[in-house]
Amino acid sequence: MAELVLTKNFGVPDFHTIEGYIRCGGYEGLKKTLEEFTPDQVIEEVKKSNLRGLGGAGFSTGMKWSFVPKDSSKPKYLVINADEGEPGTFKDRYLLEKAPHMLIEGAVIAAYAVGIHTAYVYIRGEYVKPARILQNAIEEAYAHGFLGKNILGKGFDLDMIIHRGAGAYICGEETGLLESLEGKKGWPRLKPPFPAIVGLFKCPTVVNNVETLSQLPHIMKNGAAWFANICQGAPKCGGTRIFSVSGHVNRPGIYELPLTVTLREIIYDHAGGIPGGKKLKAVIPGGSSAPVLTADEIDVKMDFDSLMAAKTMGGSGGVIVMDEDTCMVKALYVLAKFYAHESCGQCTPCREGTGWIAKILYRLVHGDGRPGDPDTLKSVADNIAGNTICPFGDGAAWPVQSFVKKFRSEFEYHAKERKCDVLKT
Amino acid sequence: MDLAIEVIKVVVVLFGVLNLAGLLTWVERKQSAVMQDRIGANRASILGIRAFGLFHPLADAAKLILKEDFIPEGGNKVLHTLAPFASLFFALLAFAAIPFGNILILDGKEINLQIANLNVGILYIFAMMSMGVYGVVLAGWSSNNKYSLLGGLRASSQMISYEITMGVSIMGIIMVYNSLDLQEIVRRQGELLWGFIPKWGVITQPLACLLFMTAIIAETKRIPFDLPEGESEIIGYFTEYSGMKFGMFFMTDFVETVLAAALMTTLFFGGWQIPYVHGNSLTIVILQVLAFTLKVIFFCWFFMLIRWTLPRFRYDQLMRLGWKMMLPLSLANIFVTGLVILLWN
Amino acid sequence: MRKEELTFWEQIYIPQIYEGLKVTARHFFKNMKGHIARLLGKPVKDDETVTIQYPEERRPLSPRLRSLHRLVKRADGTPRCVACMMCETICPARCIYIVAAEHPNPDIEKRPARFDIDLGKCVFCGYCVEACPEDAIRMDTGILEFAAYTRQDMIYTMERLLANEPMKITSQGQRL
Amino acid sequence: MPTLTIDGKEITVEKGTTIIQAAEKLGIEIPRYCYHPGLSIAGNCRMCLVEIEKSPKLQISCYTQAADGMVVHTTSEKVKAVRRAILEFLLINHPVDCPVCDQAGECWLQIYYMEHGLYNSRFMENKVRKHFKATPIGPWVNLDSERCILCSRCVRFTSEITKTYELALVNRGDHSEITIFPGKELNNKYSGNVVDICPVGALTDRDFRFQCRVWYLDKQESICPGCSRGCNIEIHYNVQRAHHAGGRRVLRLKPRFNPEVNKWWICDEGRYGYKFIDDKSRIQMPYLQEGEVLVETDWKVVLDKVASTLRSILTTYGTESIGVIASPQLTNEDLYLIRKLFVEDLRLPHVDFKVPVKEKGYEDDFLIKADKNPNTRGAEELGLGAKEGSLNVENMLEAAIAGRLKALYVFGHDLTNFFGEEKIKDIASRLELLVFQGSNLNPTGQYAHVILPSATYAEKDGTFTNFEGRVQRIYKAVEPLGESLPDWEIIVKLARFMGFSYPYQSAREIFKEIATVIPAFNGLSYKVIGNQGAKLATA
Repeated sequence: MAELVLTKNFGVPDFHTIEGYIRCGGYEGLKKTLEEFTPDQVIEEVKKSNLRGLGGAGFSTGMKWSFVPKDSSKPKYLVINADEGEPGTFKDRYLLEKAPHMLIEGAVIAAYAVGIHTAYVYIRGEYVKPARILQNAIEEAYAHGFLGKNILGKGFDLDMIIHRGAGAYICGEETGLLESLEGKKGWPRLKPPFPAIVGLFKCPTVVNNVETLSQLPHIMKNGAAWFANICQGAPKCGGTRIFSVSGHVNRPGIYELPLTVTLREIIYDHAGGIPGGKKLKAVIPGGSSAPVLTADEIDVKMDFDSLMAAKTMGGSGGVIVMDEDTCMVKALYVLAKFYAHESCGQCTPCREGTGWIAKILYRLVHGDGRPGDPDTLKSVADNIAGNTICPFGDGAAWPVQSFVKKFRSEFEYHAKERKCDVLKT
Repeated sequence: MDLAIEVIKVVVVLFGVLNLAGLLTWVERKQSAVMQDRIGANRASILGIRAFGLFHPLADAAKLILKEDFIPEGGNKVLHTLAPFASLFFALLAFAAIPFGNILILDGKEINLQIANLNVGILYIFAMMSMGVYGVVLAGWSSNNKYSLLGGLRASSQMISYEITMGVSIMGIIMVYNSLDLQEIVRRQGELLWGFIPKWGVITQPLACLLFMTAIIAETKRIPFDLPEGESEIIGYFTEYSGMKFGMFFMTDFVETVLAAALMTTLFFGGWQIPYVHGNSLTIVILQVLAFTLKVIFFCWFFMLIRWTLPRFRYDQLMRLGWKMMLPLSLANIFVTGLVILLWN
Repeated sequence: MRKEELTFWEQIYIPQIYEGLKVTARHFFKNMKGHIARLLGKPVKDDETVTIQYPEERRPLSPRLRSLHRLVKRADGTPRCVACMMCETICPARCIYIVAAEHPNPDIEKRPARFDIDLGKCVFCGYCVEACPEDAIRMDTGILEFAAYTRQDMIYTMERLLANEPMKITSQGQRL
Repeated sequence: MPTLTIDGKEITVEKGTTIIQAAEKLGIEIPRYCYHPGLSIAGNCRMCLVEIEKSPKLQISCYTQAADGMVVHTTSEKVKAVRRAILEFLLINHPVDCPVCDQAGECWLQIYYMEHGLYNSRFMENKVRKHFKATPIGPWVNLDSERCILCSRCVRFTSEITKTYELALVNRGDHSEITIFPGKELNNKYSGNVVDICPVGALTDRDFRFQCRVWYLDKQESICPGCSRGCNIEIHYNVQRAHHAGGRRVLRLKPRFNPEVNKWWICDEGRYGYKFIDDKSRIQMPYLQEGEVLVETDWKVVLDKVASTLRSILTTYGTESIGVIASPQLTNEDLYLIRKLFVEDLRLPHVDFKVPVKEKGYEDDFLIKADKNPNTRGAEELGLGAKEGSLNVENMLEAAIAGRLKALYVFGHDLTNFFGEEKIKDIASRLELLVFQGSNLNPTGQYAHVILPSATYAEKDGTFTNFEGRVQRIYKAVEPLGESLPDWEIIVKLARFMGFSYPYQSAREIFKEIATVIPAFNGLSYKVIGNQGAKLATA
């Protein structure tokens, strides 16, 4: 078993309180940072650590920070993306509930590095308990001088404010999130400019995922080299990440593993394999938007680049496992319904296409298929992918493209025979 | 007594001609229908009796009489009214010289079955027929319509052109039968050639028969020479006529048809002669009158057969035929006839 | 255009006339025989005429025949027409006059307040039927007799057009 | 100044120019729905996607700025395919109710479908029903959400141009729709513009609703006579199918782009201010008062009557006894001939055009001006205002009551509006001659002794001068109604009856003379004015 970084102390009962956190060595990274590093050095250190954004895109965190203009007269903002909406992903929830101070510590380090004095936590509306725990933690941090004016007496100020979302998946997209935070409809913005230049309230803004920020205290405490080393063999990749494993496995849950782990290891070694000894049929490796992998493809390593090479993606690390009794058409219908429901309606292909796909799949699932349906599904998905404002369109199209491609016979059967060949009902 | 006989003859001829002409309007429609696999006029009915459409002439007449009598603005009222009368009048007048039977000897009294026994009967008929041109020209001119006038001119030039052929073609007959008296010509046709062939004009003068028939069709302005009228597509001399005045032109047409048939019969088909039958008794004369009538009816039928078979000539073709073909041929016919007569005797 | 040269016998014309007369005379006698036979109540081998005794007899109408227009009704008897003016626009004779009005049902939105066809102008090209996106105008009434004494009577208003019914076609295509 | 290549053509544009604008300069039209040059960029319709070399994805040309060396393809197979796909997406939930849609014929869904679509529908599902179907959302605008393609132009218009924020987009995904804020209606002064910018039939004009199909309309450029702004407009009129719209000819006005005057916009007051043109109140025949009633007559009789009466008044009472009230509603050409006849040739001192108004008109800082006359500046430049020693309108009426004025010639004004009906009635009874020359009958006209029917601005050629001295052309769209004539023609005829021979055959000839005689108009001609107008030398 590899070294645990984030989840190491999850077993400590009061880890979510500041006492428990400090007892386990918390806020040491922050102290070290503020004492030993200049902001630029922090950025360099993070760059060296090969930390990549763990919200889904996998963009280098240090690079992202370095895009923020240093001489801007406008205030800068840190926005913490805790709008964990991706189906099959629940890692941030654990982090918020078990280790809120780790997030706060990481946020202060990030704010220090970029020169930010206000941080917003955009937390998913449904996360009532995590929000309450985080709020408590923030209050504790203020009380202990880890937030607010003159943090640890080092002359650095940071305010942290929780903003609860209202239940829109699209607000997990960073510009949609910023719009929502500004009080508008959560519609993603046209890019460029990126939030690093024009973000919240038209000011330079850093948007980071909860998990990404939670890694920072460890990097600063143990050094970039240590972090980069955890993940030997996966270039441009550092540390561990938390995989949320769900579906047809014996032990669903979160597993913190280095990125060199393979999908097979996750399913069979960590999550305990398929219940009832059934055969594996398909796995979605990185949250519902990621293209699906068949049982033959699970020897892939779980780092961003290896998954990219396997024509799928690391995404948010949500591993969804499907056994041989799963109807892929029905599975896709569940996903498509979700995307049709969550499409923000701003740009044409996604607004109309997701609804269309869901309607076709509804028919297929309910025994009203037509012979051309698999082709239509693919064609509609092709027409969405790449033509939208934000990545939502791609995320909605990829599962359709990959499901139809890899399990075409099942779709054909539904379309022609108007019934399912997997589900007996 | 003589006067009474003359009046009876006139009445009989007029009755026959006018009725036949009236009937021909029905015949024309029916015959064309039968030729064309149709039924033809059959809907006019009196008390539900249709009588094969025989009431159509009556209906036509009633309609024509009841229609507005129209005289165009600026037209010559007198001449406009006179023209149809002239046409009809001269056509009817021509019948005076046509013999419709042999000299009937009744109670020792000779009754010539011919209204006017003229020794130049044939010339008289031609004179009357040429007078018909007046009706046409007057109608065209008095209508104060340039198209009618052109129609009238067209008609007159056609009639004059064909009158020449007609006159010349008849010369052969006059030479053969050596008479201008129609009764005489008919009587001479009763003779036999070589003792067994009736000496009819068609036998002695076949070419003249053909030429005369062609010319007389042109003269009566019937298809294929109906350029002056051409009711359906050409604007002719009686365009500006309506009501009974139009009816008179219409009637003239049929009277002339009967006249043409009568002339054909008289000049080329033995008139009232029944081959090999001679005599002046009442029975024979009645048979001869019947024969004459049948022959006339046949020719009426034949003219209509032609009318519903042939297409119309173009005007230049009409003129070329008249002047360049028929006139020379008829002149040649006189020459040949003269030569034959000279050699025969 | 080159004229076809006529042969000598053709130029003489007489034999040609004879041929023609032979044909017409043959028809005359054959038909005459038929007529007489019929009159005498004898059986007739071939029909001597092709005449159809209209109006007692009528030709069978093709279902595709373009006859008098009608406006198709909705279930409630109102016209199906939505006054889109397609027929009015396409009409080459400009004989259709439509005035649009609001339909109480917002799903239909538009209805004709006036829909006149001036049959005095109509050329029966059928473009209106082709152009109609609602299948609201058809020319399948089978009505061919619509002569009128006045021009006004030739104008078919919406009420008259709605009153027209489609022709009934039997299996043989015969109009009833 | 980046230089880029679009479809093989090279062009150098200013920095910040978007590809769609650069392409427009080259004459290449990239299809678009949400892009409008007068509004911010939304980039949501995805119709203007183009292929840019070295860019992995297609880019929206309305947002992507031109960069040096960029190579753009707007008609490649990839671009065409994506256009077809976008059109398909836009149409799947569209009701395709073109037959009942007023936009049909000028709808960009139809136009682009014919240009780029032309596929057979693959959509077998039920369409999404939305809340607004043929629903009025304001005094002038009708909303049909099902036809909406959510380009958000209208939302941006109300938030960026009028800043009234009545419209918003609600709901998500294919249930998204435009809506009005609760309790509000789209009733700002410029609401009609959303109909113009709506590329489809979602927002239609209630005033134009079902009046006429757009393909029956002919167009003529003109200037709005509603206020002294002089917004550039197009007159849309139907003379092909007279049975539509109850025989009204002019059916709508549309703004015409003029960057210097009104950009793409026009106010509702101007837009719907055309109705007088085919109104029942139009005077179609000259009228002459006989006894107590006005009787229809012909031009000869009325002009003879006016000319002879004016002449006898002139000889008996002199020039001081006649007042002329010209109108700033008239064109420069009309006013110039009024000046020529009454001021120069008849030497009348009392000529004015300014009739006081009861209350100041509405004015804002965008388009609408308080002065509701299109040609006040022109009348001023032509020197038709009351001068030192001459009577203004108010004084003329006083003089008439006092009996010093014997004849009054009124152009179009309704004097009762400000002075009251009683007063005008009284004046009419005291005057020997009250001439009313106008297009529509008003209370003042009813008291006139002679009524001369004149043409409206839509029925004549001419020019207006707006408040900032911009001279702009109006063109004849429809024929003058009935016997009416353009005002300048009436003056030419009247002058002939008065013994003056004016040689003008057209408004153009008159303007040519104005340009030489009136210094402010120096250097101007119809050619110089063009369709965008030209400023006075003094402006």
